[in-house]
Amino acid sequence: LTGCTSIGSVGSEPNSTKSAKDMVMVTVVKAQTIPWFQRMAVGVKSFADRTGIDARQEGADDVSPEKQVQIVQDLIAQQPTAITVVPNSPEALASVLKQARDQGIIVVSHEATGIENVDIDIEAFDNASYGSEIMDNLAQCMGGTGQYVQFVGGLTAKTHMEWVGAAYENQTKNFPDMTRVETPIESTDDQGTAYERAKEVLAKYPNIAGFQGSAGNDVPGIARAVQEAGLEDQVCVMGTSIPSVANQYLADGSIDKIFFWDPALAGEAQLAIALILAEGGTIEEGTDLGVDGYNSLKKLEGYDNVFVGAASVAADAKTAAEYDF
Amino acid sequence: MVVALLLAVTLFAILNPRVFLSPINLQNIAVAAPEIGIIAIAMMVVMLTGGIDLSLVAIANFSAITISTLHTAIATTDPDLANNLGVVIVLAGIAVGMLGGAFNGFLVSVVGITPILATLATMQIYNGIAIVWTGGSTLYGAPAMLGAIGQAAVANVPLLFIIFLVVAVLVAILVNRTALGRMIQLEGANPVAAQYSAIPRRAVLLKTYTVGGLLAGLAGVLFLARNPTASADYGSSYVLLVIVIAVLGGTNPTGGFASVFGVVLATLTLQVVSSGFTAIRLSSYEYAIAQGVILITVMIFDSVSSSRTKRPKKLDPQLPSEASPTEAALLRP
Amino acid sequence: MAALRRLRGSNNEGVLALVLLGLIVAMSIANPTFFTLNTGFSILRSAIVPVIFALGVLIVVITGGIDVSFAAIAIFAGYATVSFCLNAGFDPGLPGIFAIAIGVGASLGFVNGIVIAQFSLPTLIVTLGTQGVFFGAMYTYVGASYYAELPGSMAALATSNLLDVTTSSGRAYLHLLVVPVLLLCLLVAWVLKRTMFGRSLYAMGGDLEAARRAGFQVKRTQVSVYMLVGALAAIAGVIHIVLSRSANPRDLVGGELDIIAAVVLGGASIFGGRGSVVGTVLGVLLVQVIKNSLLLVGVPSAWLRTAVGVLLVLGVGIQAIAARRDSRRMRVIEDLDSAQQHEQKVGS
Amino acid sequence: MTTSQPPTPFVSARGISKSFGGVPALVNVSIDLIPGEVHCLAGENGCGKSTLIKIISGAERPDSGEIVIDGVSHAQINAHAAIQGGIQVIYQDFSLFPNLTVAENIVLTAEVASGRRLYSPGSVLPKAKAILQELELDLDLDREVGDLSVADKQLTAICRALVNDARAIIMDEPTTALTHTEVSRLFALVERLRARGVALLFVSHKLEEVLAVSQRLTIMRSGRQVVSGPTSEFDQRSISRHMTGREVDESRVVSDLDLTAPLALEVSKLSLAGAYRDVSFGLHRGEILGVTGLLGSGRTEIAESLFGVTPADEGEIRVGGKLVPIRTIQDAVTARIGYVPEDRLSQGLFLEKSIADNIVAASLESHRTRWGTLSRAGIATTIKQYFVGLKINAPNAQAPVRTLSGGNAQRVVLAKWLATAPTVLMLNGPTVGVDIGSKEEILELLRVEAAKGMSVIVISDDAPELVAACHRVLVIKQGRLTHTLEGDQITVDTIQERMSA
Ligand SMILES: Nc1ncnc2c1ncn2[C@@H]1O[C@H](COP(=O)(O)OP(=O)(O)OP(=O)(O)O)[C@@H](O)[C@H]1O
Ligand SMILES: Nc1ncnc2c1ncn2[C@@H]1O[C@H](COP(=O)(O)OP(=O)(O)OP(=O)(O)O)[C@@H](O)[C@H]1O
Ligand SMILES: [Mg+2]
Ligand SMILES: [Mg+2]
Repeated sequence: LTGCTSIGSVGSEPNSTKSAKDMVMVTVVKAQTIPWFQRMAVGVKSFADRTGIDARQEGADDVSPEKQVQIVQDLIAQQPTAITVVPNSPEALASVLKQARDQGIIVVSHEATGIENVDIDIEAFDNASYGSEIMDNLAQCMGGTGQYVQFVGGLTAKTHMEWVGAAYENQTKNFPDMTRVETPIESTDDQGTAYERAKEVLAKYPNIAGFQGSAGNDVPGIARAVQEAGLEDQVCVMGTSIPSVANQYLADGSIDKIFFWDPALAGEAQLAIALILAEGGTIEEGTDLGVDGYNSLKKLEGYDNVFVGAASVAADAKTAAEYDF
Repeated sequence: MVVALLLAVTLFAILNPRVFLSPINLQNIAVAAPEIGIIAIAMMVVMLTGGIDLSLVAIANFSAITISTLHTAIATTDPDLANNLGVVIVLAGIAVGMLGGAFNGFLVSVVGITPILATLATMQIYNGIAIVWTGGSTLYGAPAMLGAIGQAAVANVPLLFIIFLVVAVLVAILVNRTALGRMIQLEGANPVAAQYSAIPRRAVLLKTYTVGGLLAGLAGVLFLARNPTASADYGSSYVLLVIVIAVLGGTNPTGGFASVFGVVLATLTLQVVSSGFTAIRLSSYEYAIAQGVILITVMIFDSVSSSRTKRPKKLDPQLPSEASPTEAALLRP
Repeated sequence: MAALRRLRGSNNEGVLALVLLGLIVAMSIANPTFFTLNTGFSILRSAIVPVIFALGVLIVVITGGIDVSFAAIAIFAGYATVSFCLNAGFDPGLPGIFAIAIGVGASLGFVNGIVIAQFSLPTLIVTLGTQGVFFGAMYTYVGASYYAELPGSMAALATSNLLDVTTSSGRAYLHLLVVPVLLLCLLVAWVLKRTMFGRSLYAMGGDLEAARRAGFQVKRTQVSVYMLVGALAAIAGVIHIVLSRSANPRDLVGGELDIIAAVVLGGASIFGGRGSVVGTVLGVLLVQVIKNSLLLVGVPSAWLRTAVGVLLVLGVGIQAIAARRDSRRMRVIEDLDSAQQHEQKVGS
Repeated sequence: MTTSQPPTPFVSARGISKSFGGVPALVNVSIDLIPGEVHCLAGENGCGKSTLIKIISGAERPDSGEIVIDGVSHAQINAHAAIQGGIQVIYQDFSLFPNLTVAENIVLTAEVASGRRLYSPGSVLPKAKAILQELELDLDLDREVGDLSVADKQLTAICRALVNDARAIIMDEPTTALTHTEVSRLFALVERLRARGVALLFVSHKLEEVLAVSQRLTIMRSGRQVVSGPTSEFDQRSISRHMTGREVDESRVVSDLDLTAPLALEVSKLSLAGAYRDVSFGLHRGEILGVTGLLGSGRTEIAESLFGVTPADEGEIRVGGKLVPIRTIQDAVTARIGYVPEDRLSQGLFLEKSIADNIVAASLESHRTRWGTLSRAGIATTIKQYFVGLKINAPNAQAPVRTLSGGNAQRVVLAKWLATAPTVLMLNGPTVGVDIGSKEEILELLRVEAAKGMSVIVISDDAPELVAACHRVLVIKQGRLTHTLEGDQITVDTIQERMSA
């Protein structure tokens, strides 16, 4: 068939090496409406100020994969130098990222280990060891014994499932006296839902001693339930969150420890990688991005384009107060 | 709607011609429109009876998951067989969609549950089963044929878009040129009079929702064609958006009136506005505002202009014209 | 017979109450922990915000409309108020906060009302449009950041309980805010039953043109209805923020359909003209019981969504079948009655 | 009493014109409502009577002209102002609230007009009871209006207009669904109101009513005022002439019935609990059979059972000699039974759909092509056949049925059933609210179809109509078939006597 063509075969022009002034980079996040990514925008802005590159952040108004696909797809037409992306669903993005790369656009991803069709995926840390670390802390807090549950933002949220998976594995191996009493519970990344579910758990398991949260909204929601039941000291609550959200609960002990990495730095790191690639450089074991926590990248085993930093932070009431986000 | 589409295209073409008019952008619009457009058409068909179907997106995902699972199951033993059976697997997915639609139809017509409630519930059910089935993770894998369809284009027009147009024409024929289509319209226009006109209400509703499910199943196939992955949660923002599109396209929310052609135009318009907004660097919040403003403006415009000119055209009374404007528009070359 | 009919209620409230009761019994059997004060209070607390929303939705549904913008209005009003107070650095106290929020909510409702009444547009579609507008406007013009600290008066209210009971199964709290919600329910019920405004809503839902011809100020009433819904939503928005002890602009939006489902479950007709506060409250409670106790009675968390859907189908299915059988039976009975009456009349 | 100068009207409409989408519905119409006088408005379907009434009551806006109330001129008024000014209307479509009780429907308008803010069910009930007593009606005040029969709805609408101390009462065809007992009660009340000095405007297609009740008469044709004057100057014949512009004949015209013709329909021992019992009759091919009875006698239920709406509990139905169980409407239609329902607007028509769509609504299956699609040519032929054949008066077949007047709308319903080529066609109140000219044409149409072999059942309490068209008339009383009138027995007097005896 003579008329047959294929998508993406139209109008691509090679992306010749440009100077920083001519470069355009866009960071596409899960949703602009989440505090986490509002913090990331700070990093993007500081990167732009620092380098003079036209870097900006885009994202939908909620965490739907299809909206993100749409945004990336629309961006391709603008021919930016690079797109960095924090995917809602790495799988759903794969084919549109391929189109972007076919157009000569550099693609860097974050929080998406194993994603296809990107130049580099940069992680703040290794998901498995992060999940495992949370469990070490939780187990220590619980004295290595008792019942606990795990919350995830969504049962379809890949990283969350990896964290709780690694944590569970760690627990079964190293803390046999602890028992996970439910399969991971879905909070839909909503504090209210996390709160309701936590209350159910408290009612159903009067002896519950630990909660592990994954989405930023999980631990504050859980903490409210724990606080109301007056169990701040009996129950250990730990998981990912950011200091500004968790501070008030850390203060009274309803949250015991939070784990996070600075989204602003992660944002900057993604763009720094894009810049290196755009200038013709490569990313290797030990590369220094000039961003705190990403001073010596490590290559993640089993993947050829995933690099991890050492940017995870664990904070209790005292240390969390030192952060301004 | 034609006016709105032209207006949108002109506006963005002027504001940022380099990006907006680039072939790749136009092609992107044509690739993104079909999946949502087909769901919107499904919504339109259901709204024609005065109903609504909130479970369409869930059905589409269900269909995609079915196809992906079947494919993977066969491919692990015999990859060639899986690709050879591609058509069968895809049909199985569409059949699952029809089944989902038929269950909606059963709840609405036989049990007698208000459509908005019945499909709100089935949305959760289909969605929930999909989550249990997939364990929440995203499934990879689809018949190679689908990937090929997703990538193919005829004279730079993506095949997906052509499929969309073909589906639109078929549905237009169904709605305007078949007994079932007319019955669907009449049922929506006045259910009591439909009953007294011996229109088999139950059968009509059952078939309507089944057609809706079939189209949603087809949308699921398009999901896979665009991207060979299936998940329970894809497209949740489409649930309400397709209502907006259907109504923008001239569907009467109380039933009885709709235009497939209008829905196609409305899909394209929103797609154009969305990529136009990205092209001129406006945020997604501003797009949310724009979408609402467009919807309301079009509705106001329609209501004002129709109250001024609501008059049957003076045709020759001896020769009652049969073709509705929709048909005429669709049949025009 | 008549007594039975009265018990069942004009909108099948009785059937609903039975379904709710049956569910509670079933859940208590599945897990005795369910049947505790703790769970009861906790479900009541979780119903606070939905009930207020549902009252607003009920009012609209009675007039024959549907509103899906109330959640956007609620969060807009609540969040804007908190944001204003925090940025201006002053705490106007609870009455002040509610007053500001209600003002904002009613203004947004006014936008809905004026568009709907002036151009006689379908309400679902208009509010679907304004929902996006309000939501986008909040992010674009009010702000997007998460406030972890609330103005002092709100923070204090957050932890105020009406009852604090220590039982064998632990401490049970009944939040203070159930009181204003109860008052709101009584107020709305009174307005619907005992004021001309309330009756005009039913009349409009029955037949809009007939209402116009009967001299009701149809447009004015429509505008008032949407302002009222806006105000109720604003109250719910503030209460939601108080209860969650943080102001998150992403909250609430997305749960609209569940509320509408609860209201229709409560016997309100989606076509207008029917609905009661009692039914609505029962509907909300039923949905809350379903949503917030499945885990407790042992449904695996992966199955939660499915279970909610199945129970919803059962709930509305029973309602629908009861309503239909009922209408069939009633017809025949009334026919007999009238035939007898006729006989008497002719005989006399 | 010095009656040298004409009495001052309470309400006048002066020089009213109104057009819908460019089609004039009223052209320069003027009318006076004088206290203590009944003014009748007569004219064919669609001549603009209801439109004029809606303009006076503020439900529609005139294009030009003025409404004068108590000497104060208004370019237009709204419904609220009209009611407060003391104008009450019984609309042709009743304009009741189906979801509210009879009591509420009766009192709500008055409560609105009074400007009260609170509503107390207890205090309004006596008002509703009082009006029921005055009219000697027994309506169940607690029942929802939506569950009522058409007749009871009409009675409710009448009560509502009368419960107010109105100074002008406008009645748009208030008697269409009433039997003559109820009509005479209404007329007695009209006399009392008149004596009280109320100004009345009355619309009816039943000319004997017009002559009986009114003092002044205005006749309209095609939106124009043809003649106005004291009723005493008119008789039925002259009214018909003014209305139609030609001579109208309402005498009995029936063909000889071939009693050896096979029975098209046999009904034996049909019963439905609470509605009717032991009904048996036969219907010959080509026969027009009248079925009459008082309100609530069960005649509508019998028809609806034959049509499968409410299937009978017991008994047999044979069509063309074959036993057919009729459980659903589809069964009835398969057996080639058609039914023109009582409530034309809600049961018979798709108001927003075009005339064309309505005509083919019941015969879609028979317009199928081999491909499963609809045959466009076949449909066009059918539509043309009936649109032209039934003289449906509209700009074209694409006009929405909503814009049609009563008589034309009824022709559309008829067309819908004729298009299914039924062997038995049942019509419930076929000429309710239909003007003289159209009525004659519709009856003629039935005669023609009957002559071609269709069997017709006409359910009606309009005795002259039954006399004019029916071969036999069945009288139903309290659910039982009490009399079968044939040949010379069929006169207006016998029918009315047997109905109420
Ligand atoms: N179908 C219609 N076609 C044309 N005009 C109409 C129609 N219905 C109403 N109107 C006119 O629109 C105007 C406003 O209508 P409506 O009766 O809703 O107002 P209202 O609520 O009575 O107003 P107000 O509050 O000013 O008294 C009135 O003047 C009325 O005559
Ligand atoms: N809302 C409307 N839109 C368009 N045309 C209308 C409308 N209402 C009435 N008409 C047209 O105006 C004309 C007058 O109608 P109207 O209802 O006043 O007649 P009528 O004399 O009351 O007839 P009938 O005796 O059948 O009740 C008719 O031709 C009708 O089709
Ligand atoms: Mg603790
Ligand atoms: Mg009329």
